[in-house]
Amino acid sequence: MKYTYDKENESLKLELIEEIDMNSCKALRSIIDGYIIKYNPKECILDLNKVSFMDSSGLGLIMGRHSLIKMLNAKLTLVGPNESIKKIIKLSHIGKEIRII
Amino acid sequence: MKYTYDKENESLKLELIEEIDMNSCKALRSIIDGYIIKYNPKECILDLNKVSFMDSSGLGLIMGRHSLIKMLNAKLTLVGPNESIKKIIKLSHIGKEIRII
Amino acid sequence: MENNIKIEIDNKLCNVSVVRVAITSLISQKDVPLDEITEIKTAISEAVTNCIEHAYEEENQKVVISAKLSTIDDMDFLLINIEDFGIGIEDVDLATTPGYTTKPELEHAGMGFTIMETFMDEITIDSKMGSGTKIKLMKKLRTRKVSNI
Amino acid sequence: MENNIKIEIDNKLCNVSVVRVAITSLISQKDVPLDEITEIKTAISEAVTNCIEHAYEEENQKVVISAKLSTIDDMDFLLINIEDFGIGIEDVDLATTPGYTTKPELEHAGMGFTIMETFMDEITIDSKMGSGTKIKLMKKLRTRKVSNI
Ligand SMILES: Nc1ncnc2c1ncn2[C@@H]1O[C@H](COP(=O)(O)OP(=O)(O)O)[C@@H](O)[C@H]1O
Ligand SMILES: Nc1ncnc2c1ncn2[C@@H]1O[C@H](COP(=O)(O)OP(=O)(O)O)[C@@H](O)[C@H]1O
Repeated sequence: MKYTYDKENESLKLELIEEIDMNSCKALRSIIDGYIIKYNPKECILDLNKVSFMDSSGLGLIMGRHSLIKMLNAKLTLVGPNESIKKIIKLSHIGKEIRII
Repeated sequence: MKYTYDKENESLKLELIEEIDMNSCKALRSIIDGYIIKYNPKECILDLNKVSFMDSSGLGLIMGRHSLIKMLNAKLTLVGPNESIKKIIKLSHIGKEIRII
Repeated sequence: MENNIKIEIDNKLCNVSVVRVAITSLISQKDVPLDEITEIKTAISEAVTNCIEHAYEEENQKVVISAKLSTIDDMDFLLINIEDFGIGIEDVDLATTPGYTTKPELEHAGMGFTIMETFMDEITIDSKMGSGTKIKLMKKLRTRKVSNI
Repeated sequence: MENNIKIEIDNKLCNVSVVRVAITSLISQKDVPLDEITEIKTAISEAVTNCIEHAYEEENQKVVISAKLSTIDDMDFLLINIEDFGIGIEDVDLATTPGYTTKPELEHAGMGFTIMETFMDEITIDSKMGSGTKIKLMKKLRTRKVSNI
């Protein structure tokens, strides 16, 4: 996973790739949390531009990170979800709580 | 199928793409023969650079075009087969009769 | 005209993507728009993942997916059955409530059925406690027709 | 450790690529070199195409492919059975002769069995006139092992 930490803005950007399903989620979860805990950023940006497929397990992944990030008084931003992923996110309540660009 | 006809050398180049199996062969065969019959070239070049997969049906396709081209007193050249395709061609007797670049 | 495919997998999460690529390859025989393919893949992914995550306690159990692509009067339909032989669903109404999940600790979003309903035209759930669950999904494909002009 | 997948297809040539992608997806669970994946795909393509081209006269007949990926003592093996319930092969020795084909008019190269033998480690042909043909293919995978250094 590519990551960029912007010191000035205290923002951490993580670039997810390929398919997010229940199988890949388990590994993704601990890697993402590892970065968040290491940098304790004010903002965490999940870049979904390269994610071609995501099902509801990805929703669970995002919701879980959202909870963690809220506890750390930071905010979560999603960048570049494709149309089907956008639809899925909007189906759930986090669609209203998270900034999507 | 992309094709280029070089008038000066009377050579016809056909660029095959993607997967060559028994399913795609049936259409490929008549298109290739259509070009050959239209241009009646001295040399026919089959460009395999973009072919990621070919099984023995492709071998049948090449053998069939080889016979047609021989009858027309022209020659057949294969360009850019990947390693597995090269292996397949070499297994058959046309491996010795056709120029492979 | 119809075309049938049946896939039987072991209940391992790594096999969900095998099912996805196979069904994608099947649908690609028709000229279906990419976003529709993605949505169908997502619905199937939900149903198969559910069988693996919820139906069984043990390994080496089976999930069976059968797909039928059929053309009736110039319209293309995709019918998919996803079946397990596991514990079954006690309360289907509750299970299909958006956000309801029995595995929140594993970060399940509880949105599987909601996504299947949203992305497919029809869903039927047939479940018996102790003997398994069968999900039927149906979608009329937005096949691009070759115009004759 | 093992993983099993079974695919049942209608005898249509367009389904051969469905089988290829599914088996490729299965093998990709192991870190197998691309050229080896291509060779396995080719061998399977030959066997499945044969069932569709030679076994049946009628449509709506079945071809069954089952694949087992198994790890024994750190070695990975792929076992694939391809089975039809068609006419069977009269003379297996003749059929496996390089260049022999009963369909030269359809530009069959007669190299299917030769390619299966070349690209796999083992092939077994089990055919009975009137009841069908079962091909077993085996390959030890050149899996890249994660080094511990
Ligand atoms: N095949 C199944 N076998 C048994 N229980 C199931 C099955 N599919 C779904 N369920 C039950 O229905 C609930 C809701 O399913 P779903 O909407 O897909 O959400 P999730 O999978 O995220 O929990 C699951 O938490 C589970 O309790
Ligand atoms: N599944 C099958 N059922 C019946 N006959 C078969 C089957 N597979 C192969 N054969 C016979 O064996 C011959 C040789 O097969 P093969 O080496 O694959 O060459 P090809 O398919 O190009 O003819 C075929 O032409 C056919 O007569």
